[in-house]
Amino acid sequence: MIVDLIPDEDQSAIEDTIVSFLSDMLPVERLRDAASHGGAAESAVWSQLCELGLFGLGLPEEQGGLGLGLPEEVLVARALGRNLVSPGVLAQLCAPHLTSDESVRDALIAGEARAAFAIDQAYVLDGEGADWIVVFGPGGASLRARGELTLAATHGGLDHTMHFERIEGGAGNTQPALRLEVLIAAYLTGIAQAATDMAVEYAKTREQFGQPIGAFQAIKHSCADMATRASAADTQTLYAATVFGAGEDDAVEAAAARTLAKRAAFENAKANIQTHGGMGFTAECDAHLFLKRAMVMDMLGSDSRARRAALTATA
Amino acid sequence: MIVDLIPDEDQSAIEDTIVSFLSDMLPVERLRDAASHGGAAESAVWSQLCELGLFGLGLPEEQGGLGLGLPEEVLVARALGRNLVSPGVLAQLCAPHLTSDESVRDALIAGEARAAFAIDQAYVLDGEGADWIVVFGPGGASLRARGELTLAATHGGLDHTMHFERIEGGAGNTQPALRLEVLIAAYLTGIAQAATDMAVEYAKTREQFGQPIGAFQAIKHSCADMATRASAADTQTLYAATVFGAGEDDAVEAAAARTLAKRAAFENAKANIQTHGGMGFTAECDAHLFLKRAMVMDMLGSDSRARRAALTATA
Amino acid sequence: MKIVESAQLKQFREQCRDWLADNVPKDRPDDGEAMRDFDLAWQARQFEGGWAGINWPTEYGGRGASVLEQLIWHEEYALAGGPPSGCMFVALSHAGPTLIVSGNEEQKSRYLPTILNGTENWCQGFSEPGAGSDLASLKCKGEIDGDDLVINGTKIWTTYAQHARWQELLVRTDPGETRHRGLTWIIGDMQAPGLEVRPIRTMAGLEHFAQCFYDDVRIPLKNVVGEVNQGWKTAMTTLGFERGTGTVAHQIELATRVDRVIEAVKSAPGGADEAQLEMLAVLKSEVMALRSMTAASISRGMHETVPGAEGNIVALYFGELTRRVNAAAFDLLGPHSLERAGYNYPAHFLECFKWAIGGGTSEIRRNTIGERVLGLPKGPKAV
Amino acid sequence: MKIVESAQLKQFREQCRDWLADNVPKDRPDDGEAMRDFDLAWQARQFEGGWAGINWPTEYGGRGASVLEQLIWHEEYALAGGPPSGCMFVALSHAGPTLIVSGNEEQKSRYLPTILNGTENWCQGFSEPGAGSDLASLKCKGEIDGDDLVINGTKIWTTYAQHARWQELLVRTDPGETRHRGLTWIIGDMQAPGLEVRPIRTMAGLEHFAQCFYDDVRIPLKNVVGEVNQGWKTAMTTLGFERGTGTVAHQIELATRVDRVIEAVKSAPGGADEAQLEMLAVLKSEVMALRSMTAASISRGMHETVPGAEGNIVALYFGELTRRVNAAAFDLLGPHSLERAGYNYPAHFLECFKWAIGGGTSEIRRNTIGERVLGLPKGPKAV
Repeated sequence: MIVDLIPDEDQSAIEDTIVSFLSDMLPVERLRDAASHGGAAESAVWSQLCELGLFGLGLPEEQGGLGLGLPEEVLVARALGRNLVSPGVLAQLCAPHLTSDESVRDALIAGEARAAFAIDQAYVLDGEGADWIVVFGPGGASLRARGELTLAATHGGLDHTMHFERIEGGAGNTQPALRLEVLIAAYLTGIAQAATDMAVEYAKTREQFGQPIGAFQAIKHSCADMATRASAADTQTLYAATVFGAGEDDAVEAAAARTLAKRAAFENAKANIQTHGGMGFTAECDAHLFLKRAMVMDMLGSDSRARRAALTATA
Repeated sequence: MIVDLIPDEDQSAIEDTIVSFLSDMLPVERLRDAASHGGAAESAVWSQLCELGLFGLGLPEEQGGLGLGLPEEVLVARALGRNLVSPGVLAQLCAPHLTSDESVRDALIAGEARAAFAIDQAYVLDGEGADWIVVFGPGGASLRARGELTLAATHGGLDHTMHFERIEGGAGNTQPALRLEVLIAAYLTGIAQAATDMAVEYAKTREQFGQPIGAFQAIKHSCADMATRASAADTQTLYAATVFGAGEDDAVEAAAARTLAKRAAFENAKANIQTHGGMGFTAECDAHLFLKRAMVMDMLGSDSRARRAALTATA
Repeated sequence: MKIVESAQLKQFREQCRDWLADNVPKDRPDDGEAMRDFDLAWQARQFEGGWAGINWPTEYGGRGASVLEQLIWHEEYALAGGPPSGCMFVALSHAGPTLIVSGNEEQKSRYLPTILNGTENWCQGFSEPGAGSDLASLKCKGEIDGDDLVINGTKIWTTYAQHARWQELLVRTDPGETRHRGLTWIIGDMQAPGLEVRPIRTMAGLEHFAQCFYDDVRIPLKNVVGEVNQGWKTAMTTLGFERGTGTVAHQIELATRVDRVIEAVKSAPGGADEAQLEMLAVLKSEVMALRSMTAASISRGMHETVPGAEGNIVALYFGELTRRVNAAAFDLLGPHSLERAGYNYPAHFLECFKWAIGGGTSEIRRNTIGERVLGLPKGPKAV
Repeated sequence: MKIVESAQLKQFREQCRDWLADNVPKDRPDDGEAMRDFDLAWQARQFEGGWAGINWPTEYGGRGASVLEQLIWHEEYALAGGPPSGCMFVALSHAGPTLIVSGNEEQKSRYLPTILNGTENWCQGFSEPGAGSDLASLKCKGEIDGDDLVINGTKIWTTYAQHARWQELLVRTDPGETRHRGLTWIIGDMQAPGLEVRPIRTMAGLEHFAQCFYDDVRIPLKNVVGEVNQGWKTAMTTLGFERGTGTVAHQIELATRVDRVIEAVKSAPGGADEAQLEMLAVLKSEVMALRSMTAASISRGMHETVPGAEGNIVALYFGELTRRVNAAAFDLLGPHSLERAGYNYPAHFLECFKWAIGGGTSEIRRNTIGERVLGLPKGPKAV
């Protein structure tokens, strides 16, 4: 299938708007302050976020959406990943697709009702104040009222900038979640890109042995590999989004996007820490935030076994 | 278990003898001449090879051997691998361990009867003139008279310096072949080491951009990784040989040695080709011989599934 | 980001598919004169069918296809099992385009038609021993003597030189200059006296490369393309011509190979091994990424006039991936893949190393990505 | 190549095992003063038991164990779940050995006993901001003023500085010299006025490092170990002391972790996934290789007097492997490993990054292996 993978003017405008908003209101640096953790920074700008009109982006106009599609949502999800925005915002983007109840959908699109993600039978992420939880199970995802779930407090998780609540019980009835898979891949791709940018920037400015460390092949080639991994994940995610629902095998396209995005996010986050040397190992440096977030977000949705089955089913 | 992994004086003497013999009589360069292929070069010096007394090295004196053990055999196998000696010579080292028939054993130790390897249900390697074939099967290995087997000619195989005959049928009764596994690991380790040495030597002498290419981190770090992989494979193979039969789990030790030696041989052979750039891609350069030989030798004995089972059985 | 296959393009696709189904030749010889004859005959047949020079402007006899049409052509070509352009590759993808951009009218009318109709093929003469990936350190010398340039020196890694009629030759004409300066791009005559071509056997056992030795080889000055001592500029102009559509065939072939191994592993006696399937699932996602990266590269080509250095990312990815795919095929298919019979896995595996070595090693590509895509400093300086 | 565990060594092993079984303390705090107190108390207990300074000569109060005995001790220590030496590490493994080799009698008698009995601990003061892996570019300054050296500057990545009593401090005393010349090794007093210690929080959330700021900190010249301006020589003498036995504990801990994950994967509901087992089989073979490499390194130590640069190979291998093992543990154990409860996988995974960064990054180690083990040229020069 012949596709044009370059965003058109309208798509670029949407991306520019969200990128610029996040850069102003939710820069990664906000997470140095514990008061911004657990989705608090996002809650503080919630009304402005809603005004951007993100949450109905991919829904048909007759359902109260903007009538656009997964490509536009993917550009948003990627931007959210780049800025390590609370997964609740991504959940809010996904949630309206998971309900046929008009009033619930309208409330989610308007941002009057709040959504959050849960990792299958494990944790609700940044779920304080959420009304609806996107719960994954083997068959896909479903939207559950927070009140229906049994939740318990925890001592926190790997990513200390997120709020973890333990969840008992499973997903209930689920519906196919391939769209969510592509969006999670986009978020992970954003992490991979941001980690690359951060490493490249540091490699240009940090000097050792009398020159920028980026002049050394060990660092230069590591950066080149980061860019290559990010490019593979990104183009595949954009491709999957662009052909979504148009007759290609969405399950295979989504599984490829997730597989590549996971690896790009993990490897690039690690390489970014390594590029920063000792600094990268400290809590003061933002490098570790990308690794932690990637590891948590990858627990959402499909696991490697499911993706393997999809990728080797149709050969 | 506390071991000393440095060869003692006697062991060093054995190793020095075989290394020096191979360096004089069977240097890798011999394979540039097709007349040396298929074990022909080895046949030409067979009587001198036999005089070195290699083939009874690890057998008890009452069985006509020298009463030494697997450590000494491993040093020999590693040297054979370094010089890409025909697998028939390694088979000759293994074969006496696989028979309880005294006259067969004596003939093999003396080199009056010749042995060769067969890949399970596939090919006999350099088997022209062999009397006995070491045939692998799922349960281990067995020694079969060449005349018992149904063999067919082929158009040659991946490694053009070897002679391939297709073999029909399976291994018959087998006996445990853990000793052979360690020896194959040693041969592969020899390949990994020789490929490292060749790459390092080239990196010191070949100039580009006005300096030896080994000054560049891309090449330098690749060489460091080659040395590290070879070291891991080598020390594990020596360890497995040293503790063999002394109460450790030989199956696990051998599987680890094979797993590491395979990877070291493959990756180092590829890196050696890459280090040589365009030259490495030509038939004139010996670099490719190490890759081809590694790929063929790795088909002998256990496969990754069997090794996986061993390595994860006892945790 | 949208699907762009229009009704018109669909019709073009049908047209390609039909013609290819009827015309694609089978059983290309692996090597030698027979291979050259096969490649030229196939070019002639494409010329007769109106498909020659798919990306060449119509004014020079090409098909003048749009980028999307080129992409469709290459996709259908690969799916139909079309053979590699082989001995015609340099003429079609590099020498011809260079002449179109930088040649004078006489050169264009002399050399372009015989490329398209498959009567004359070309080889490249850029790399030299010792220069390797460092093209700017070329030493092969050209001295002006009357109306001729007299060539002395050697060129190496010349693909199919022993089968070529002409050569795009880059020589140093100003010995006082270094690096990119003082080079001249000239149309070399492979039948000129004083030129000796020695084939190079690759580790796969094939003679796809050669070394050329020039001993007072005289080439008329009218064969200079562009200006004397401005050869680097001439060589660089071709870069904008290739839109990445040419790699589609390699990408589809690689994807097909992964699918074939998946099938083989799944039908193995004793059942599929999940560990092998996992390795293949990752490779499958990577060949899909290669397809998407190629699509993105072509998309960029539709929006930009001069391609950036991003092409190095796709080239690096392909060079490393093809080796992994072929190595995995070996590992997973077991001993029978060792034999040089049927689908010749040994030759395919060994040949594929060229993608991470030829035309810039993976190491050089990583340098280029670091410096030209990411803006990292050159270097390092002495320590 | 032989098994060397004699009856005598077996007896020694029993002795270690018995004492450790009765004495190893549990539940070491992760951080803070409580951790320091725990580490010193454990040192004191080992002193009382006659096990302090296992590798120190008996004339300085150590156990004076042979290399093989040290190895056995560390093996049994790890198998008994002995805690890391933690706040005592620098004193036992670096500062003490340096004093033994290069200190004068007064220094030895003052500082060695309080290390062994666990009353005083040390930290290191080598690395500086901006110097990173480039130790020879140190800038922290020491000026002679009467009987004192006056220190100004800063040191970073000082493990447990906030908990230490003394510091091995390397300062530049000859400002006219560069690189390895003009440095002095001095016993720093962590209670001296003008010294400020700021803890550094790592990405695992722990404060195991600190930065030290020196503002006219006066240290008496009698604290200089070796000679003024010969500090590099003093620092280098310690290298020969460590025989690689100290890493045995890390290696055994890593092997145990792999076994634990294998068990977990095999007992997963729905059965073990062969792809996961394959990944673990490879990791298992790698931790076994780490054991064998350590054994080889110790074997070399029994035959050679000064260790070569080969130690960098083991260090590189360990640094990369520990990260892979911990990452795999995460990936394979599923969501519940995310929580900071029970066995704190998050903290363990994140802390393990230090092995590929601290004390020489993997990149620096590859340089060293290339140059000092393989003999490749330094460089590259400017291009």
